[in-house]
Amino acid sequence: MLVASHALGGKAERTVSHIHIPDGVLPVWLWATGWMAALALVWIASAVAKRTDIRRKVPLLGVVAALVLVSMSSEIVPIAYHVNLTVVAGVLLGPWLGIITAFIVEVVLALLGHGGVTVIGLNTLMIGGEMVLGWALFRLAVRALGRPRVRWATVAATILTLAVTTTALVGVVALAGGGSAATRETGALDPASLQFADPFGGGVFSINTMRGEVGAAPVAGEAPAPGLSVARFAAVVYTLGPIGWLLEALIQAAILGYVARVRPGLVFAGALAESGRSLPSHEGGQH
Amino acid sequence: MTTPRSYPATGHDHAHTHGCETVVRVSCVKHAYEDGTQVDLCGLEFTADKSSRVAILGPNGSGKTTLLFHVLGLLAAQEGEVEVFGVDPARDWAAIRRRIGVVLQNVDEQLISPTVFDDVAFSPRQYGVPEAEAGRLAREALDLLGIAELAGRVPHNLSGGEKRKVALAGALVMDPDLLVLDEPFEGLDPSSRADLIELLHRLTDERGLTTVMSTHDIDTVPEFADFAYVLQPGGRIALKGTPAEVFAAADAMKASNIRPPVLAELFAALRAADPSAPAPALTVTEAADAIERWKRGA
Amino acid sequence: MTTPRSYPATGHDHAHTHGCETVVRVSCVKHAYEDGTQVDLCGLEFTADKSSRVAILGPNGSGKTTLLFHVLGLLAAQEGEVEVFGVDPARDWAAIRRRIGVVLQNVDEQLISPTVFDDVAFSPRQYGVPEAEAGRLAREALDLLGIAELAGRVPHNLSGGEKRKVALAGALVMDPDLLVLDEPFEGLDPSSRADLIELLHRLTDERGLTTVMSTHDIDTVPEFADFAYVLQPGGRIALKGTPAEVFAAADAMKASNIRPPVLAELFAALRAADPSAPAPALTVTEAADAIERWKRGA
Amino acid sequence: MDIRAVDLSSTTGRSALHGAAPVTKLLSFAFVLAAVVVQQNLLVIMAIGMALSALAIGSRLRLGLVFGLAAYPGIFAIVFAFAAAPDALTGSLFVAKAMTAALAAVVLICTTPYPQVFAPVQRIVPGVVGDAMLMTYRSLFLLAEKSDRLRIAVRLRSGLARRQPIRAARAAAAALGGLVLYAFDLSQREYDVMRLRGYEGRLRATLPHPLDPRVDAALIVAASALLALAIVFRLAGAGLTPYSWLPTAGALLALLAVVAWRLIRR
Ligand SMILES: Nc1ncnc2c1ncn2[C@@H]1O[C@H](COP(=O)(O)OP(=O)(O)OP(=O)(O)O)[C@@H](O)[C@H]1O
Ligand SMILES: Nc1ncnc2c1ncn2[C@@H]1O[C@H](COP(=O)(O)OP(=O)(O)OP(=O)(O)O)[C@@H](O)[C@H]1O
Ligand SMILES: [Mg+2]
Ligand SMILES: [Mg+2]
Repeated sequence: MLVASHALGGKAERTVSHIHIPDGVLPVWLWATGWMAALALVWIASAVAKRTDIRRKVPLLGVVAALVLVSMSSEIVPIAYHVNLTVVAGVLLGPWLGIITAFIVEVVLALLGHGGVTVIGLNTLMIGGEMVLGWALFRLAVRALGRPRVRWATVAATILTLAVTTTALVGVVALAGGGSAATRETGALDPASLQFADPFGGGVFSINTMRGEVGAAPVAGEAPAPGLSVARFAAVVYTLGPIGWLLEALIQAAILGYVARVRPGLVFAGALAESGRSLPSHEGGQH
Repeated sequence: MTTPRSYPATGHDHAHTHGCETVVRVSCVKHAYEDGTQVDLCGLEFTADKSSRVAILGPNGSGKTTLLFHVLGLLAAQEGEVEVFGVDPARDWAAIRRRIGVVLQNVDEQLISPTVFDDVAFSPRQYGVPEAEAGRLAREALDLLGIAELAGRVPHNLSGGEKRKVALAGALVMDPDLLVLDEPFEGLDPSSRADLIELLHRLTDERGLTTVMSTHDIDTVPEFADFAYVLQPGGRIALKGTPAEVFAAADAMKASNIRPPVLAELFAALRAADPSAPAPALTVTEAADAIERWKRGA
Repeated sequence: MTTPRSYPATGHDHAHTHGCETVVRVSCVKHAYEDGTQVDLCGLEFTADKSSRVAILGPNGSGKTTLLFHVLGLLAAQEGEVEVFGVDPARDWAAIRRRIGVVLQNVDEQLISPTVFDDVAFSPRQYGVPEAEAGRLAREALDLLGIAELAGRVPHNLSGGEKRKVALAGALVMDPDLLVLDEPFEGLDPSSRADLIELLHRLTDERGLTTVMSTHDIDTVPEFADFAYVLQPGGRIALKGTPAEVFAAADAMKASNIRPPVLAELFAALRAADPSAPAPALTVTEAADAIERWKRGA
Repeated sequence: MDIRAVDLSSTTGRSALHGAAPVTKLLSFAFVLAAVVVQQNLLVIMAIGMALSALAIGSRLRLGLVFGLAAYPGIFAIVFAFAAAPDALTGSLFVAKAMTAALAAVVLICTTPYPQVFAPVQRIVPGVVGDAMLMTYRSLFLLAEKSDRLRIAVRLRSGLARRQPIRAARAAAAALGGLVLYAFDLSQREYDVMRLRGYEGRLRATLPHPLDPRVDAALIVAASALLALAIVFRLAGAGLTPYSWLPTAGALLALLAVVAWRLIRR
């Protein structure tokens, strides 16, 4: 089945890192909960964001959301690999703005048909979680390793982040109670053939997990590949995932390393902390 | 399409007819950028009187944009003083912002709203002008620039010249008293340049608009400006005067790495060869007249 | 600092002394952009001979950049033919890429490395030149442009003019045979313009470099170019010839919305008033000479 | 990038659907989506899909774009169906549901400019989020262009280094680093501009008036009819199954009629 996905996946090069679950397949309670949790978080985040000068935040949010979208959907250099800038975005934005950005990104993707509208909530939690975690772990790692080792800090933070969010994904799959499928790309790894494909030639792959439908007949014998159980899915992800995480980590490390060299403040203090501009303090209530 | 090279740009006159209320004043402002680059806008004091058109000239990196950013309150004076309409723009921008229209260097990045109409209506809406009135203002500004038909378009599908006009409409929508332009001619073809100059002349005449602009396009300065300031590398304001006065100061111009306009050079060459040659004229028609007269006179 | 306005830019000569090997040829290429905009680069054939300096003129949106993109193989000819060094650049870019240096319109987007030195050394490193050699090449290119002291700086913090010089160094580092420049003078101050022109002249003379550039800066064309092509709106290549020939064709220039250089206008005005006025000269020294002679002759 | 093609389609299209009020289209989209989520009958889903296709064809959308985007989740659905579906029928249902829902979204976004889709949404989300959504639109195009140009620069300055993945990856990282920096600088400049122009919170996108209110009414009626149909079939369960070919046949006829109309009036 994964071979099939690959064969069909001429377009899969441009896929994005989030749950590809068609609308109307996940149990309603699950996606509805996801929506509510995401909306609640976005509301809290925007309330927090509003406490300080939002004029600086609105363009930054818009630009970073656009940055994530553009990097997801275009190859910068012809290596048939697109990056997923969640950790970079998290480092730039910090946790609260990260969540808002994740929400905007998911809404735009859903409108383009790239993800289901119903799973916007879950996807926001997933991507937002990656940003928040990436941000926190990066800060910790920088403190532990020192500023000169930004790249190492990024690698460590990215790998850990992806490990945790993958676990969360396994959790979602388990929660969905077998009635669902979740496909998630982790990089350049084909768990079916257990082959590490050439990331510069082929494309990006999906790791899929399937189980029989609740209340439906068991998986038919003629299915080309047997359904994976949550346990098997987890086993595959945890043994092979790290290679994909590493690749992702290296790219994000290169990017943050570059930015840290050119604009250290941006990486170490976050985009909002750096300011070469005068910030007129008392303005706004002028009417 | 009409070439306003023959437009009477006779310096002082204009400013005098409108009185000499000073709109912008920058006195010896110093700015150190984070990376240590120091820009000292000292030397002469920079002023712009009401209804005058002031051009800022200077080599790359001399601090023209830095000066304009101080006028706009985007940078706060670390030393020295900035006064625009009598207040410090970095501190009290809100008090004067309605009176100032701005078009910075990269117009693409200044169109922030999703459609042309929304972009032009941006400022009135932010200032709390009622929607109907804001719409009227936006349509008026679009008409002023002759781009009413662009209203519904999205900015990224426009050509460079169209984008510039939309940005100008957005800057003029609140009928400002002061217009600040950073290199407005960049990337425009000569006939669009001429159109833009004509428009600015019209606005000055009709509305008493004060314009401050930075430019590298020396040849348009005599056509456009009443006054010119010349910065030297490092920011020193070395020279001020009408375009004719400024371009006559060959030495100071050289210190600022500025080559005078072609006609100024031509007259300098003529004078070098023959001291009886006429005084420099900076527009084509004036120059042709002067040469004709000189020839006949001889 | 020296103003090369008096540089002999006497068209044909140059091309002839180097033989007439054609480096670039674009024959009636048509391109339809996704949104339906049609650019038909037909009319005359565009060619650039070895060691010639060719300028492409035309109003905004006439297709100058489109033409250059075809030369660089960034757009594939949907109709018509493009040949650079005898091959189709869209198909065989790899075969000719080392022979071509490019600086596109917005230099900001061409500086891809974290320091100036790394950026200039980018191409040699990508081509697998050993590190020591790549470093030497980069230093040479920096010296050539007189910006050795910028080597350690971060490109993003430079001024516009400095960025352009860095981009040029990056384009010249592999010692190309063909240099393609899209509006290289935009945002440069006049003296940097003059320096750049001088540098290009030197490279042409010393290394036999062929240069193709698009520009809006009409006044530099006579100084710089051996040949000029004029595009009309829609892309038609309407005019070719030496700058003097091209600027003499007033009607065609008008159709392309191009205002002739100041000196051409001055001579036109002189002739209108007095038919005995001399033939147009396009550089300041020539013009001064011509006027002097005319006056004495009269 | 597809986003540009989609934007072009929505901002330059001139069909009746393009002219309908954004709110109407959003509501209709919600109804159709609900119908797809609710429905378990393959034939009914196919009817909805065909109705949407008829709409796309009738509105002269670029079919390659629309169906390409809509097929995209279909790929994942096929994978899902292969593994999880107990039988071919259920498998097809998954695929049909995914593609129909995506088709609805794509038809919406290809006929409604992004700012207009977000303008109504903006009115119900917190200010920061709504404004950021509108800012994302402009930034998307600025960054997409920037990323294109960076790619061009890398190509011109090093060629396509497919055979040297390490070097290519290094260049890619540098280009992306440059993109991140540019993005940040862009946000700073946008901030400056917004400050200069008096930003006080709340960007606004004008909602156009519907060209023809009858189109809006028809849209809403049709979408609610689809939803009602879906609910009825779901509630009635097996009882109505023998008749489920009816909506499909109806939609097919409509589709054929639209195709014929398009062929005649090119
Ligand atoms: N954000 C910045 N950080 C560091 N240095 C800066 C910054 N902006 C400008 N500079 C430096 O300050 C000096 C003045 O720059 P400014 O942009 O004001 O020059 P300019 O006269 O506008 O030049 P140009 O004609 O190239 O636009 C230059 O040396 C420039 O390198
Ligand atoms: N990517 C694009 N998509 C659609 N149309 C385009 C694109 N690039 C250019 N065009 C259009 O093609 C025509 C020629 O554009 P081009 O950029 O070649 O003009 P130009 O002569 O370089 O203009 P300028 O002097 O403003 O740089 C213009 O009408 C322009 O709007
Ligand atoms: Mg500047
Ligand atoms: Mg161009």
